[in-house]
Amino acid sequence: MDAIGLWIGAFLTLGIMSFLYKDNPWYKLSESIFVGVSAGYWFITLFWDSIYSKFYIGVSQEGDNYLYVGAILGLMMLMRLIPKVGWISRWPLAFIVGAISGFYLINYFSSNIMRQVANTVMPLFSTDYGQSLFSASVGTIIDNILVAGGTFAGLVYFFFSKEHKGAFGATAKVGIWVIMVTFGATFGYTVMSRMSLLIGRMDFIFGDWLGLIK
Amino acid sequence: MKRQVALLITLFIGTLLVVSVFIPPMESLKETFTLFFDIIAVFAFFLGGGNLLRVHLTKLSKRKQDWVYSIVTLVGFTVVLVIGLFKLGNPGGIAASPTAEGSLFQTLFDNVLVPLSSTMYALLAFFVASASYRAFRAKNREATILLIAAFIILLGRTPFGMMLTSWVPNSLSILQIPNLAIWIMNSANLAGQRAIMIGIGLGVVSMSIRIILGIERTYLGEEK
Amino acid sequence: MFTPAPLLALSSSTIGVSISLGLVGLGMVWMLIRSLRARDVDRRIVFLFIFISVSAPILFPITFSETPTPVVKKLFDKVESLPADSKVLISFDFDPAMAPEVQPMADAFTRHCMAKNHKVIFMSLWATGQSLLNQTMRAVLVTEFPEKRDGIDYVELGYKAGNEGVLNVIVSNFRKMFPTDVNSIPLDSIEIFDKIKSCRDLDLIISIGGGKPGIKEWVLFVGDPTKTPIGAGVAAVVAPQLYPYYPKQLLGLLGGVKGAAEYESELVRHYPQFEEVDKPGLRMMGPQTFAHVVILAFIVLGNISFFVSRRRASR
Amino acid sequence: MDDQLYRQPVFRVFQIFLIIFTVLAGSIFAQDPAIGLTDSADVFVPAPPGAVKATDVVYDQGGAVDLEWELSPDDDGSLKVSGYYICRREVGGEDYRLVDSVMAGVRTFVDETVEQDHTYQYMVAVNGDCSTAPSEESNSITPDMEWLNFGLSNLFIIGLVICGSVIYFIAHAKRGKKFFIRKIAGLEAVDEAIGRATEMGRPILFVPGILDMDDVQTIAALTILGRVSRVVADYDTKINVPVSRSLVMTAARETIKSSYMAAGRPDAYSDDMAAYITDEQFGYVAAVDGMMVREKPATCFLLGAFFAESLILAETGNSIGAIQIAGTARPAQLPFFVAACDFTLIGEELFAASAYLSGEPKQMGSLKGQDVGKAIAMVFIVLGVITTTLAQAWDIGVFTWISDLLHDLFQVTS
Repeated sequence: MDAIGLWIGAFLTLGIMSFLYKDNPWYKLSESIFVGVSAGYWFITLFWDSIYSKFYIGVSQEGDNYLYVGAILGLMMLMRLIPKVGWISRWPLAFIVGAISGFYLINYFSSNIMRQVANTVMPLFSTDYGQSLFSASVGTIIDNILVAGGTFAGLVYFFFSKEHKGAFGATAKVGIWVIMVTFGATFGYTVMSRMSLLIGRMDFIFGDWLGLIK
Repeated sequence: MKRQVALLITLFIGTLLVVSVFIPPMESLKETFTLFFDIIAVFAFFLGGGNLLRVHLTKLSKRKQDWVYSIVTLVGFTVVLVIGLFKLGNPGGIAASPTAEGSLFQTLFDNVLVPLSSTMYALLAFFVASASYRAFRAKNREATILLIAAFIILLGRTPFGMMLTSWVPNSLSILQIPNLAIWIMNSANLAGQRAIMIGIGLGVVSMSIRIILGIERTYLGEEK
Repeated sequence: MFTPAPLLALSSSTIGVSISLGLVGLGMVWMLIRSLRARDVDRRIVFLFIFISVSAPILFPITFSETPTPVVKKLFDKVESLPADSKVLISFDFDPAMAPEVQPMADAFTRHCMAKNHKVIFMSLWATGQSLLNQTMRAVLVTEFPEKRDGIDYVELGYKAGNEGVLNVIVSNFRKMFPTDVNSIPLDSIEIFDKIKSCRDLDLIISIGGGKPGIKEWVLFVGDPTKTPIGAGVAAVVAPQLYPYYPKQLLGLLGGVKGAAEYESELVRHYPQFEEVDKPGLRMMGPQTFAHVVILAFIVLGNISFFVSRRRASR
Repeated sequence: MDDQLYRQPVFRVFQIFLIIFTVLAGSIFAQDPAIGLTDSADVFVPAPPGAVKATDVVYDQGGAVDLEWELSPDDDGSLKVSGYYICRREVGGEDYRLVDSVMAGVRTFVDETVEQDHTYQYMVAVNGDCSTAPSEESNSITPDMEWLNFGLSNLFIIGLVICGSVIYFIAHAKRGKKFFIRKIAGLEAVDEAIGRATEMGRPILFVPGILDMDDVQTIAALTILGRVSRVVADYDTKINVPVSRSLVMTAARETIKSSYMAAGRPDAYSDDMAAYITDEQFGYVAAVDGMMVREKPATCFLLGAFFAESLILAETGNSIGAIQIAGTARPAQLPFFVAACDFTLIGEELFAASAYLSGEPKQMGSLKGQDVGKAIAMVFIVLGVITTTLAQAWDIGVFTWISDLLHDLFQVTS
């Protein structure tokens, strides 16, 4: 069984890789297998997990009857299949969008705005809030100034309602530079993880499959 | 009218969730909605999966280009569904979790999906290379900054970064490329990250408000 | 950071490497000439280079030694300093695609916790994390620590759907989300959970992942409200965006293979018994380095051809 | 030095042994009070811990009590105290029952097993049960539920200010006030990009990210899809929206359909425009990649939540020479879009896009509003940094006061 699995794995791996050269039947085959199997896999996982474990068990054993509301909304969704009452599927949609908007409004507010501002409000000459003056090394002090200034400039860049001209424009320019450094850094940092994935596959091909690595 | 109801639902639920944060008795509301969402999502799959079948069956019946591959997709899809729903070849039988060790379902995952998805992911390594060859060119000041930052970080991730600058005295160790790389990650990178994060926060807040107030309603249909 | 000294601690036959590197080198020269003529090369050639520079060091291994960066050291020291029997939760929030990069971390964490006799709770927020969790269990726990008993030294809660939802619940009550462990043994009859009601009762949470839900969610929904220390092992790609959380909201961070390699070498330094076990992190650093050099070369070449062509244009 | 000793494996073993012993001892004598009472000389009984203070955990559903006590004098790390055993009783009810225990050296505990509106008393004992060296009884406490979480009042206030400003400017715009909004390159290019596809007679590819409707970025992507498909409908171009979630498919169809109706061409709409592929991230990517190289779209929109696939899609799109307009709020993926696409909407711009494209004054107003929010944040940052620094330099009351105020203002407790 394992041997077969191994060969299937190798076949599919090379199939996907072949796309790098150009689109071809081998890739198309792997692709269609991928789509079909994965779609099924996800449905099954979701089904057992949400409908069975959460809904069925919840209703039948824990007696969480409120879960029926979810089911009803789900059924409303299916109403699309009947053209006459299809419009009703908008209600669960409205429900979801509303819920998510409300949820994220607060969530992003506290995590992305409040907390980040709080983290930026730092004494420039100390390692942390409440630390004694000049507890920080020169390097840290420079960092503090850079971070505070950079954050400020970055925010200026995002201003929509003001023309980027004059001093304001200059700050905005600095802002986009800071952001570009961020991007460059992220990119450079990422290369490593991308490579490791390829290495993982090569390990599989050379090691597990061809057995070239002892 | 139908649409008014929808907008009211959005308004009501949205406000409710915002308020609930400040009212301890309503704390569990979030969980409830998460549960609801998961359930709805599964129902919705009948539409999605149904559409998948429809698309490929029509392709098949109309003998459109590449119809052969549609067969593969259809077979794969149905086979997995059957195996998963009736838990065929699952040592634990119908009671066990579908992903139980040694179940046919799990084997399928390990031997088909794992290689496929990890290979697809691995393609990135190649694309990263082609992108850095093609796109990392000092076309303008922004591009140059991006390029330099990336270059330093990359160098810092290799032993050569250290070798190239090992002559730098330790008093100036910050100029040694690996330290420089870490420094960039912690200072400029941090600033950029924060600016972006705060910006995103405001973007989300403002969009959510637009949606809750029903000003943004494209997703609900704009019949006039 | 690297120490140049043991840089060329070559393990096995260097010939293969040197040949393939020779190839890459020659290719580079050829590309350089093209670039000087301002002629870009087809992306497939770029692909080929990457392929060679990665597979060569795999076939003929080379390893470098690592010294941990502070952000890694901090997490290691935390695990090291916790008293025995501390309760550590390790969450496998990743999928096979991410596995080559982060699974080594998972294994390292597991080894470390087991060596320190911590009580470990395994779970996953990703449907696909379950089988990878089983892998670590099989490869590390069962084989290397046969004496450790399920339910007493460790427990496997497995996967629960619901993303942040799961966290929203377990932050106040495990049993509500996980009435039983993965083998459907009720939590109340599992020794480890005698003293655990919610995430508040944990001494350390380690989330391994790189997507959503992942570290960010753990920090926002669990770490911040409960003040439980959170450590993370992530794909290098997400590490930068987690820096804003370090060190205040995030105790420590392993970024990519390098992070894994650093943790592994630190682990071996403290626990020589792990000298022999496979250390994929360290093993992968060889190909990593070569690939990086090649990419650096590409950036340079790309710019050469760009400037040459621009000069041509201006003429 | 002590640290060194502490690390000795021998010491470890000894220590573990000692813990096991004490716990065993404790439990044995618990079972058999006779022995426990008679010769306690054999078993060292540590001094009891000091007074226990019980306080209700505020801003909860009334399900928790905070406990705090003074350590037993014998708890000096010498392991004479193996741990503290929290005991609870309902006033006027049963006698003390063991609730939970904590390690030695711990002086606080949160009891989350209490019920609202019952009155409890606590005491803390050591080594195994409620009878070994118990502390004095605590004050009686009745956990109750608060109706408002004042712990978040700062969140509430700032939230009110910023959301308020957004709403204010929306209302302001309703009354016909026009606001200047700077050009956003990526969005200026939308019409042109669609036009290009029309001329070339090639389709348009719109990828709304890979997350489900429970992510704001997906919703943002759909709002943009609304605007885009409106233009597409006018130009009468072909648009493909492959999605990786069923719900998103439904929503996308709803969106496109309505745009076509708004454009007065419902006949031209077909459900095939938005098709579900698979939930699996890379399965979806594989399919979309295939689509790209086979159908050769002239324009690709990559908007929404993207993960690793961002670059795979962007590079493939680039290799077929498509104009690419990308955008996401995931900082980790932005660099790849910036590198490989023609235009990139960075974070906030993604959420602003649909408002910008709509051109409706109300929507523009909201943008103005969020700018005000930004201004507020910036003012706080500057003010905060300055005052905190000064407060540290010279301890001048007013600075300290302001900096502390700001600090508390932005600290989010839960």
